[in-house]
Amino acid sequence: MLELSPADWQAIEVTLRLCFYTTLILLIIATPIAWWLSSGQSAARVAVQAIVALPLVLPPTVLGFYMLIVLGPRGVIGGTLESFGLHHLAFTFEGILIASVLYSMPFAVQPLAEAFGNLGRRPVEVASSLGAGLIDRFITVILPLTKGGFVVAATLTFAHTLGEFGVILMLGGSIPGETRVLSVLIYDHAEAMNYESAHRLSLMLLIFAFFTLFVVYSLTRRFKVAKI
Amino acid sequence: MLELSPADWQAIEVTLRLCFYTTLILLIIATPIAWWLSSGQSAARVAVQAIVALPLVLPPTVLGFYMLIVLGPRGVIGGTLESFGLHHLAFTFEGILIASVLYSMPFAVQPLAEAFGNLGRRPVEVASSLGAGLIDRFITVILPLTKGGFVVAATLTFAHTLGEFGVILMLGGSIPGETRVLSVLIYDHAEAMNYESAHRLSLMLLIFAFFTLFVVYSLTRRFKVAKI
Amino acid sequence: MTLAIKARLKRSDFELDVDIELPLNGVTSLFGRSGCGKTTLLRIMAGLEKVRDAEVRFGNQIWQHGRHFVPLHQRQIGIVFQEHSLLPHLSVRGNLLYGYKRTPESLRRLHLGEVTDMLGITGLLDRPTDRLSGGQRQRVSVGRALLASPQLLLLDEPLSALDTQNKREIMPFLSRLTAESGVPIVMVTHSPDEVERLADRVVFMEDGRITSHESLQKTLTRPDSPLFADEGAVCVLEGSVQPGPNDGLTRFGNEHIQFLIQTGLAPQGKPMRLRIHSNDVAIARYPVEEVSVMNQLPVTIEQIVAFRPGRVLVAGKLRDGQTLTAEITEHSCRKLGLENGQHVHALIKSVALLE
Amino acid sequence: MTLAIKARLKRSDFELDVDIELPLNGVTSLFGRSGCGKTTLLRIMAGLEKVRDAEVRFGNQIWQHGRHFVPLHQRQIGIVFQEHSLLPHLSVRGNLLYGYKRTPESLRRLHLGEVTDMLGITGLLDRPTDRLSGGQRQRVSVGRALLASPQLLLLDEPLSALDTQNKREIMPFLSRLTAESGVPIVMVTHSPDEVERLADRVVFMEDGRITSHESLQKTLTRPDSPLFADEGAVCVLEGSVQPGPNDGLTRFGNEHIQFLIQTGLAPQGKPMRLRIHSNDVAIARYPVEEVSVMNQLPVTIEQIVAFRPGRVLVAGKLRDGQTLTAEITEHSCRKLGLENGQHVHALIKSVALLE
Amino acid sequence: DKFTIAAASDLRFALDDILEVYRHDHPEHEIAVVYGSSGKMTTQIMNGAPYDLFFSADISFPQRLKAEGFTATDPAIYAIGRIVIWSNTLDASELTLGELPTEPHIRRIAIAQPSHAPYGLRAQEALRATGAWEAVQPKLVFGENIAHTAQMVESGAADVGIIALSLAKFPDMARHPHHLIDEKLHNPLTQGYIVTKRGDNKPPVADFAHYMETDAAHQIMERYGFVMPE
Ligand SMILES: Nc1ncnc2c1ncn2[C@@H]1O[C@H](COP(=O)(O)OP(=O)(O)OP(=O)(O)O)[C@@H](O)[C@H]1O
Ligand SMILES: Nc1ncnc2c1ncn2[C@@H]1O[C@H](COP(=O)(O)OP(=O)(O)OP(=O)(O)O)[C@@H](O)[C@H]1O
Ligand code: MOO
Ligand SMILES: [Mg+2]
Ligand SMILES: [Mg+2]
Repeated sequence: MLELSPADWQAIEVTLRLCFYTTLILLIIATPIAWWLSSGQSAARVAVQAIVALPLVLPPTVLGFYMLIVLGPRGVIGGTLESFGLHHLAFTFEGILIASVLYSMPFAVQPLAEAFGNLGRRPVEVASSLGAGLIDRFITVILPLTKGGFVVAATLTFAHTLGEFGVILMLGGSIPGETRVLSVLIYDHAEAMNYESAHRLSLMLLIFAFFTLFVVYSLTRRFKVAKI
Repeated sequence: MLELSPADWQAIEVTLRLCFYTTLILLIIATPIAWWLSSGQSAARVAVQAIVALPLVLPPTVLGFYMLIVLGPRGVIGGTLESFGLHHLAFTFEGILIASVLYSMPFAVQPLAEAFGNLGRRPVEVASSLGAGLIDRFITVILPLTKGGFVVAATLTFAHTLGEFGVILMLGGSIPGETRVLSVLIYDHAEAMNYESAHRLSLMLLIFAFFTLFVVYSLTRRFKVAKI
Repeated sequence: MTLAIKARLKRSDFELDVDIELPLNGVTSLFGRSGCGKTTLLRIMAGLEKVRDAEVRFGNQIWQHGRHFVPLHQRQIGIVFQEHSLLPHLSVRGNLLYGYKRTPESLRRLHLGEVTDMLGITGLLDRPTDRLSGGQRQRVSVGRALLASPQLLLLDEPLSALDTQNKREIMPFLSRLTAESGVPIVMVTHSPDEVERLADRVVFMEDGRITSHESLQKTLTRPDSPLFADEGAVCVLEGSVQPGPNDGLTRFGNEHIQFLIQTGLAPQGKPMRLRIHSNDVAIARYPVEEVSVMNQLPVTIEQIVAFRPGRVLVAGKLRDGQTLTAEITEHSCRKLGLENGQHVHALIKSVALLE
Repeated sequence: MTLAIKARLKRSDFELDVDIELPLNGVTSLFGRSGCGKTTLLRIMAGLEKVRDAEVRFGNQIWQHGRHFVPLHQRQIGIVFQEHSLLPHLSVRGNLLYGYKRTPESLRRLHLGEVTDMLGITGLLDRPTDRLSGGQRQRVSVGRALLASPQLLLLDEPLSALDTQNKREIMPFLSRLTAESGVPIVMVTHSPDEVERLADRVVFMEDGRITSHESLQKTLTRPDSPLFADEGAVCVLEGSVQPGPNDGLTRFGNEHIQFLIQTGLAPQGKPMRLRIHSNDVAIARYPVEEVSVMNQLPVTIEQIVAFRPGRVLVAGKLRDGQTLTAEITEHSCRKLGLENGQHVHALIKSVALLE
Repeated sequence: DKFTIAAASDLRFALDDILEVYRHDHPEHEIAVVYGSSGKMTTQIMNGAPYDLFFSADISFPQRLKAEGFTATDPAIYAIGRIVIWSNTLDASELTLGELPTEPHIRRIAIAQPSHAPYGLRAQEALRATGAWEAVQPKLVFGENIAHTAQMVESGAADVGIIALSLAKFPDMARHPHHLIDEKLHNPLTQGYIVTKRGDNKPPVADFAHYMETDAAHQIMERYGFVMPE
């Protein structure tokens, strides 16, 4: 039942690669942004928070459309790249990766900012008094105490990217091995009335997802930090 | 510049209605689920948490495809409805609403569960000792203390629904005034090379979104609960 | 009418096993070393610690028995938690009134103004709770519990972050509260001073068990009372302020014994207690002249027990039958040749009138 | 070498204005009523309260001056916060070792075993911090700060949740620590007892201002010291344990004055301090016979000041020039006809040897 | 050698069959196909999509690409398409366009999005020509492209659809009868293709373009109901 075609495997590989890189990049980018957002009350912060959240309210097709315009051969970025003899980014893996990062930004930033905001200043003060510098504090105190926020941010980002369809349809097309991700492929299978493939792929995805999530949640629960 | 066609306005109206109801329904459903999830460590909870998170990992096209099958005239739900003389739910507003609720479930449940989990038992104990019953406690203590989580849950849900494309493409059928939401409309405009309409609509959406978010975040910041 | 608790609880390194009945009046002090289970016991009373098969009865209300369980919000218990527990989303006023608003008007015994004045927090009412000092927070917690007009107060070291002056204002208020409205108080404290001033009875805990449960009177005179691991023995004499001389002094006692104490400490006629540290009592074979010690009372030695190394506690019966104890060195005891039945004079350097 | 702080800070209802230099040795006690700014002052020393234009200097290290600011983690300050501050994601051991691990091996003065033994928390090392009692948590905080081997210790009511016995074990340890390794300690406390036992000097605060800053000696003998709003005056005499009689007693003092104290309290020859509550001292015109009071010393009255209503403080010079104060009633003073220059006898009922 | 074909969705089954044969004959060529609506493909090509060949459902799209300079060849007609009424639940052969608005069993009628799918546009024209367009409005649902439209009907969610004949002839769908719509009711579906700039000077691309004009290819196309150009 679970014999997938090479095209299916290729799509799975592209999808996982996309989700993995997006999540990785976003956690790195979102952490300082979220920290800054949660560490004050200024109007600038509110504005940045709203800007960061914009991809939330833009339909993915809009985002994809404008990314296509910007990253494509005639766009600001794509055009510049072309003028340096490089390839523009529309319909490339790098292109959909950039779009994914933008698209999922709020899903990483918001839970992190919320987690940082709930942290309070005491743990950081304690760690400082015990000689821990900025990075040390971050790794040994902030990170473990906001782990829940990171798990939420990472799972939501990963998932939101996995479920990305509109953006990729616009910007990525459906180039096998490059931009044909699972969501596009399954759509394609359904459209081709290739129901058996669609079912097979979906079922596999479902089982895989359930076990992954089960393991992730078991682990994070096990190490849950208790509060009074 | 911002003169939109009646079709555009109609799509905006459908979109906002969909987002509003989805958010409302989800906050009501997600709150007890999140509370239960965050109030223990059992394997059952982990399993439910993983199940609730499943829509995260399903590409929207998969979800839309199966929802179409289930809600359509030959599906379990649609078929049952038909046998009672009712209309099946494929290509209806109710249909995409149900799908949206399922689709955005984790985006409401996860931040709430995280917020509840961070609450600690002390505030509830204090409120109980001061005579507050279950619902009273929820409204006067838990809700204000987890407000951040609710804001994150609500904005992510609203946004995720606004950005819904794959599910609605599969299940909605692009019926004006019923299931043609903004993301689908802008996609149509763009594919028809109707760029001016697409730009207009996107720009309006962007401005509207920015101001809404700015106001929401200003308000929630103002009332932020301080932690030590 | 008693508060009866019967519970067993096992934790990795700790086992609690209590079976106790406390009278439903006055102040019961829970005294014991850090980690002995005081907080846990209070939490069981409140129904916050889930313990199977525990029995908790408050007067004729059954709070916990078998599967019957009254949740905390129906028990009308005011709690001051050991650690900072203000609701962070409410202002000081919001915290103070949280329970007050939920108390039927007819049951409200205290009102905002009087409580905040007594606690010295009237100026803080509109502050958010994160802008308070440690002691201010603690006072707000106390005020909040009081304003809920509960039928039982559980106080877990409620005065630990307060300065002496604050304590001196709050303690009489609590005494009066329990005396006038009959609300029983169970209070955890590490301060013998607080026990002496407030408690009517003391429950001593050790390692999860109750080692003794006795009246303050008894505790104060018992030479080996854990209360005085540090301070030494104390005895408490009962009497009232009598019409006395002038000169800044007042008489205290009864028809048989008389102390000179400072004027103005208490209204005349009201029964009061005098606390005397045994350490402040010296024994003389004969009355001593030309000395600044004002109070010299004849006593008959009843008992001489070894106390701390090198010291003995001499218990002497006063003329009215009350017992006064003096802590003196073995050396002096031997030198003076003290023995049971001997008539001697107790020289009392200082006394404290307990409210 | 001093710790110098100069800062002004304005809050809605509160203004702090301090300019103080503290010697970098021994224990400095910060004493003042709840809300007077003690915690705020400690936070300024630590660099945790952002105050513009503040100046903080530690010996020859400039910690804050103009735009120059050394962050807390480079200041090597051990802090015990007023409220529960354990890192919740670490076990007790993890908390204790957090600072220890970050201290270069050569600077480590204390090690896990000795600290946990002293604090009585050795059995708790593997516990998560939410499974501790209030006092256990406080002890872990103290241990954590000590194990970081800081160059300055800021302790904000570090013993408030502890029982007397625990305090008695921890206080000498702190004294020894500062004496042996020279780490200065700034400690907030509301307990006069802790001040007397630990402090070398006391800083009194009131409403954000420092009202006085003096040696413990001075504070103890000053009749109006805020320390004794409650306890009354105390004086401290210096001397050392002398070869003495037997019989469970030892001589303490110097060539001119001699007290009899209990044997075994201190090693012979080491300079020590004797604390005497003025309340425990009586005055007699002539030596008193046949009384259990062992210590009677001749003194010359230097000063008689009104103290509390109805009471006077009589300061008498001992033969070695040290001052002993007796708190007696005005009544007795008048009756005995005490006046300056008079030779009388001080009867000292009890003394305490300070570690 | 690798190349990518963008094709209108009405070619989904026909082109797959042709490619199967072609791949068998030319195993050295690695060919990827992407299906979608003609409008979408055109937009993508204008924005740099890596397609070498584009088979549109309507020649107007290749013409537009030519005009804007994205093509290496002139648009060439490769087939004429037809539209049909098809249903999974009803006997579509009995249905006419005029009955669609009134037939009580028909609650949902699927057509492709006229704005970017030529098959949708032709369906609209045909409905207009029969005067049923206004009346049929409340029943219409729109597919993103013609294959999506067919899938909507196939799943039963829409009761009937106006789809490409080429899709209705796909064996799985051919089990149900269809009603061929009179070609006079709409403009002809003149299907044209071009080689893009990207596909220029790639021998395999030119080779496959030629193959489409061979009898072997024509036979398959005709099997799917396409009319071959003269
Ligand atoms: N974050 C804050 N914002 C505004 N005012 C504050 C803040 N923290 C404390 N205060 C006020 O500043 C004053 C000094 O507070 P501080 O915490 O220094 O007092 P403290 O001397 O430590 O008192 P305590 O003995 O009760 O702990 C208090 O009146 C308090 O109400
Ligand atoms: N949640 C918990 N899980 C396991 N053990 C606990 C928990 N809370 C407390 N303990 C342990 O139970 C014992 C009793 O704790 P409790 O808090 O009742 O002590 P306490 O008498 O209030 O002490 P303190 O005076 O220090 O507050 C202690 O040994 C403590 O370590
Ligand atoms: O271009 Mo199409 O084949 O009508 O969707
Ligand atoms: Mg406790
Ligand atoms: Mg403080």
